[in-house]
Amino acid sequence: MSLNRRDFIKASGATVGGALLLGAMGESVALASPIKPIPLKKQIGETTTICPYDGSGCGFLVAAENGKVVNIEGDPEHPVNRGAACAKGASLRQLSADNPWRLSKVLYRAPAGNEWEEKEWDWALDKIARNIKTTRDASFIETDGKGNVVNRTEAIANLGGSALDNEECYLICKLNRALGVVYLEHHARL
Amino acid sequence: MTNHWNDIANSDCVMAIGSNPAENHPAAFGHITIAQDRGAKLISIDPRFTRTSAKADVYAPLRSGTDIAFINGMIKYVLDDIDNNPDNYNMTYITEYTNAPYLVNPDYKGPADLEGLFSGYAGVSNEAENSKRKYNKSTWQYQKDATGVPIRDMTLQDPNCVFQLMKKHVARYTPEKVNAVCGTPVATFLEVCHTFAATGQKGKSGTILYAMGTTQHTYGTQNIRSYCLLQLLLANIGIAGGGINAMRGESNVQGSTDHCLLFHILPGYLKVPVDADATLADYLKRITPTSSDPLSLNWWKNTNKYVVSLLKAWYGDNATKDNDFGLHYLPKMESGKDYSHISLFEAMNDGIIKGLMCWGQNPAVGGPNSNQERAAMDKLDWMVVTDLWKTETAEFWKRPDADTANINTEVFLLPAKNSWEKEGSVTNSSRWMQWRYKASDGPGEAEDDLWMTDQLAKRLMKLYAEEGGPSAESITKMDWNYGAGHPDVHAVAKEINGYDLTTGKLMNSFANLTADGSTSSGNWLYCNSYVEPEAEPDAPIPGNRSSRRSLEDGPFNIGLYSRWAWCWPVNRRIIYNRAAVDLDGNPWDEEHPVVKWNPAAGTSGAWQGDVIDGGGLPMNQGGHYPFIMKSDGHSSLFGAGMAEGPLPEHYEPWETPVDNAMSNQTSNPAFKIWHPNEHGTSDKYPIVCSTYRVCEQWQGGQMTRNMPWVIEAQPEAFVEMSEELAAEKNIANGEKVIVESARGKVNVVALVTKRYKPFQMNGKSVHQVGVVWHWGYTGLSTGDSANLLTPHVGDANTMIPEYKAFLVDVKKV
Amino acid sequence: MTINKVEKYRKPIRILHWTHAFSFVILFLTGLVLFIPALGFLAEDGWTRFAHRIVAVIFVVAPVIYSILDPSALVRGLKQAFSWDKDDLSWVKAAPRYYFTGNEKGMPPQGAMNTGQKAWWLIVIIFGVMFAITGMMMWKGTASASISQWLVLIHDISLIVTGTMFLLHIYLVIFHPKMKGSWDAMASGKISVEYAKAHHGKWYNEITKGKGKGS
Amino acid sequence: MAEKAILYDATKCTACRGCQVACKQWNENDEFIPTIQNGVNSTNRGSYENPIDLSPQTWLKMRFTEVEPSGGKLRWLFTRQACMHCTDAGCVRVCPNGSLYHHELGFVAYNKDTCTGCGYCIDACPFSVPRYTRNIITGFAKMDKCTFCTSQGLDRIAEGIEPACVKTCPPKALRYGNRNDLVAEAKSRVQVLKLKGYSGANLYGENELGGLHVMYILEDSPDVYGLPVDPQISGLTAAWQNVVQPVGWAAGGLMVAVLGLNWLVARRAGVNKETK
Repeated sequence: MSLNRRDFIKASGATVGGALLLGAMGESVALASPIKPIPLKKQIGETTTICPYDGSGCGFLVAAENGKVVNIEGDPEHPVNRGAACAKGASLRQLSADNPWRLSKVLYRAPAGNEWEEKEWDWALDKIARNIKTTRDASFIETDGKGNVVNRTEAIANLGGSALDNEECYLICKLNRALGVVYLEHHARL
Repeated sequence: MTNHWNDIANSDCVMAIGSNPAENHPAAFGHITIAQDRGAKLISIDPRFTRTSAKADVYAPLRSGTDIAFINGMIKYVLDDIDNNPDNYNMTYITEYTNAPYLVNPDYKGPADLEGLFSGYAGVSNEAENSKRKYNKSTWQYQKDATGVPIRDMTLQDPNCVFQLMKKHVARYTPEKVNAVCGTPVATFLEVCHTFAATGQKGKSGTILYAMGTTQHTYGTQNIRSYCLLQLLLANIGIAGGGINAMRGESNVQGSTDHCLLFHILPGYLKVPVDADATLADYLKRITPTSSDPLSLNWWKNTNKYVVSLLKAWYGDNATKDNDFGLHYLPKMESGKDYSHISLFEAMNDGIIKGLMCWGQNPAVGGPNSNQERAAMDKLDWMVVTDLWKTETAEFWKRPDADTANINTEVFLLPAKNSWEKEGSVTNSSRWMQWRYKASDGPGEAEDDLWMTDQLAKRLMKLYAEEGGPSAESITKMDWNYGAGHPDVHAVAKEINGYDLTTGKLMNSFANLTADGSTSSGNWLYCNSYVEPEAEPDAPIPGNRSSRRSLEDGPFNIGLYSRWAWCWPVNRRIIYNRAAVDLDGNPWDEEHPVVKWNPAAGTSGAWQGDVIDGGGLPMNQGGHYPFIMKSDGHSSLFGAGMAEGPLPEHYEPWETPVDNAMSNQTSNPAFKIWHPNEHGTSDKYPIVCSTYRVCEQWQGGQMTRNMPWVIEAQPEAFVEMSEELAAEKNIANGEKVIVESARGKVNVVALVTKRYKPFQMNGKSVHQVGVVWHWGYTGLSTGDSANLLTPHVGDANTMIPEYKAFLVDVKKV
Repeated sequence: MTINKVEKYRKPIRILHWTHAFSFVILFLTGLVLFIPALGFLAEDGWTRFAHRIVAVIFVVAPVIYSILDPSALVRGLKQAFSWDKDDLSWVKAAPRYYFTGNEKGMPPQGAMNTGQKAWWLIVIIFGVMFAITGMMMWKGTASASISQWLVLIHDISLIVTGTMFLLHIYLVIFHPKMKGSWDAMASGKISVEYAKAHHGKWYNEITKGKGKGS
Repeated sequence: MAEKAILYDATKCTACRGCQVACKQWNENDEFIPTIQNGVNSTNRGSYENPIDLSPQTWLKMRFTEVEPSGGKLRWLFTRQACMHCTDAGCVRVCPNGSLYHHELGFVAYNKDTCTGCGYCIDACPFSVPRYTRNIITGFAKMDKCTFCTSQGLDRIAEGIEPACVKTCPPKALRYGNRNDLVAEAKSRVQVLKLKGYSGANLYGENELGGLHVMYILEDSPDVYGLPVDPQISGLTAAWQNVVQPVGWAAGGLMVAVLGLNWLVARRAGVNKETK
């Protein structure tokens, strides 16, 4: 796995070079110095996944070493794409944790703030839960003008997410409805 | 999708309208190529010559927003041809499987009689007052016999039957009118008609592939209906290689819709309760369709079972018969009030909405009239965004014209994991639910949204248990047990599938769900997806059918791949497949049978092939009507449920450079107008504009605009325009220009191309341009979003915003 | 010993010669690795190309500096290179016999440079300029593919001509028994009177006529 | 061993550019693009065609051409621009040390580690494919071009896997296989296209330059796609190997021979040493 490409070629190059000096001076055509095959330095992939882009649902294979993605390409068995990938699909590796623009820390912007501040999860989740409760309780409509029990809040809205997994969508829906959220929308409306 | 990706290869004619599969569903386009190799024709109908058009056998340009005129013209061609060559069409299908023979109330009148309106309109032509922009639909109803069963004329000759009404309706859409409305040359239009109508023959199939070019109009739903009508007349629904197929633009927009992150429905497309639903019984009565016809299966009659099972999944033991299974824990929306995307942002702008949670969505780029939507966010007290990136939405307070110091919104930006850094399932356009695994680590402290939701729920449950609050029980009584640490995604998936609460075993089918509280199912459509291990032992995750990877072609070798992943409902790969056979249960297309009645099988015959829609016997043996999800069992050529009319009628977009060539009613009489003052007129904005995507970028761009490889391939926002327009405006290819609408303006690169041509409509020339909308002000590649231009108007039925046809002007910088 | 010597080359010109000679040798060898496939491996990683460039600068700049410091020498040198007369023709006719057998018959008296040296000097000027021009253009690297191929071709032809003549030059001064004195001329700057009389008769006469001693 | 090749069917290609990116992905041409104030150093020039040209980081790019004969139908033609892997390869002819060489399966493989950076191949390629980045002062340079996915440690061919571009192609416009089979297949496809009305359909690369290992099925003349109709090794490229080098050897050899002879003859003749 850790076979270093340059070291390998340096070693073999020296041998080839020596041989040339000794024996090949008179030949009219240069000896080719083809590269010596070494095993693939990255796996094609072992974990199947489904493309996060459009709704085709193409299959991909993710290869990771020590939790780090080294290669992603189409899953040749997948009936939709048979190993194929468009420009976006082919670029999936740049979506991995190595992309320096990926978020890796909770960020917080205080009211009127100019910049993001890094925060801890616990702090943020507690504060969000508190915000939700404050807004919900202040705006909650238990019964409407006609006396109907309606148990809703119109002060909290929820958007997203077609990019999420089914299980996530389901729980977000469950939680929001339990909170009384009626402004519940996502990409499908757009 | 009624059908699925692989099935496109079975088609004899593929019509891409309102879609651009080569660019927006590129990997799935391979199935179109296979069909073409088999001799199938590809028709591309688009205002602009796209990469799909480049591969098409027939390309027809049409002005943005004129699909209905075009398709009605095709329907007229088909109906005329049926008169002349009935043998070329499947008349049995039309009379037996659709509502063509249904008799409509004789008082019904259509646009041919009423200058573009249907009978029952509350206002007058071009009514401006929102409260009057609606119909009383009483004249649109069927004539019924004494038992309440609709009356049919199987000869299709009665002047009040749907078939004749439709004929009268479309008679006005002559090829010349189509040209006058759409700008499509008559010869090209007729070539499309002739090519696609050839699929009306028994044994031939044609499919319509559509996407947002169809839906994102003030009459988007009617656009789809016009396709349905055409496909039903050509007997193309239910068969292999047929169908009308909505190609979804996001990996799980199908699944997120199935789980109903939408204001008007609960998981499984169950209508949400409203204020007047005082009891469960009231609620069920309101939302459950009925049918008096014993031959109509009316599947939605099971609504009560699905509702109760959902409530059991959400509130567990706290959902009892005595408390209406916890129905009243849920919010009830105000009757008739719209809470959709546009309304949501209007409410935010009005200061009603104080807090916003945004899960991987980027409305600051993707929302219509996004200048206004961005400004509305200033009024929030707090906002939570979960994403992989710093999106425009999360950084709305950093937008170019933001008054940052006076924006008092607290913003929490939570780092999320991407799709292979966590485990769970997604559902593609084909309705295939496919399991994904964790393959690598996320960056730093990134977490998945499941964990975040679980954490918030746990903290809120604790807060409400400790401190109480209005309807605290809605939260504290939830059945929320997915583990103490990281939530177990399999537990969630199983809850969605549902349990037999008596035995504790996973349900195997929604057919067995009950309304007495003895079963649970978080989403009845997904019941059958995650079963007991012994019911699906060979799956990589035993019991989890979405993890299946068998490459068996499936029954009849038509590429169903029935044992690859899992597909709702109950693994039925082609829905409405009852329509794929004749009355005896024999397939119309022997070469590509979807299902088939085998009288020799079992004791008294059985269905073979795909999972049959609804079971039972063939119709000739007393079986039910084929369209089981319709209350009357027949597919609707005439749709009384629509807001703006039971038949699709051409209206101009809200902003249009021309008068409506079909009637005096300029635009859809039933959609809501939010800001009449933001209406652009053609004297100031003479050019039609559409927004769209390209293959190399994605949606609001938050994903791809941080990915150097694709940025390199498509680096900047651009506006495509014809050489003729560029010459008029003295614009050179590659230079920066300003595109301006009544809402805003964008500064983008001019891409001057032969692929746009001015539309010649009955002598009038109209220019159209197109702007890609992927860009915004954050990320590695920045630029103006085309949605600065789009209006806050939406479809009359669904409120999908109008993104595809509005007016602009183009200027040199 | 010193009494009978005359100064043939002054110090600056000797410095120029050796600078140029060494740089040529290095350029020749580092260029050869691209010309002889079997030596190609030596060019891997581009060190020979780097060396070629550094030395090329010396090769071009050295004569330029010299010319700037002593423009009259440039004029004199160019005049010499392009002054040909009947004696040169006679030299060419007689030279083979002389160099193979030592028979001086027909060898006309020569100036400061004999005809052969003059020819070499002319080649150095012409192809030196060619090397410099094509080399600089290749270095700049903005020429079109076909022009660029012409540049390589001209550079290569220059290599062949100068390289071949360089072999001759080296041979004569190092190995040819009759020419050993020319080594001294460039090494110490002085040659014996006898050598001067025999090989550069005209020149010797010129310098003795005027001043009695070499300048 | 049977020669391998890639067959590119331009009539099926949708220019999704999966190949353009997959090539970078597999071959690790994945340097993050330098940014100008967080914007990307790449601009739209009024075309879908980006980046502008092949580069050491871009071994394969799609070319877009709009063609509209007067009175005829508009067509949008897509072409692949990458190494054509010629049998008579100009780059192989001029490569001074065999860094470019013919793989035993026929295509032009490349050993980047031994590349001297001379750039001769760049001038010698009839398709203008190889690119290098060069330090203008030192001249340090490495050429880059498509290696048919045989780069060291990234050799898909040796593993029995098709090249990355071929694998990723959704409409299967790219095929990989035995060259003879692909030629036969392509010919029948050309016939099909002719029957469909593309009278100008042709197979490009069957015989060009001794046979290319990347062949194109085109619906029109190659020049419409921006390809040379009759690609040739230029006289200068041929001259370098066939004339200049032999002449050089001959001239040098002749001189050595003459001098050697002189040395022998002069010694035998007893030419006097010069008296000092």
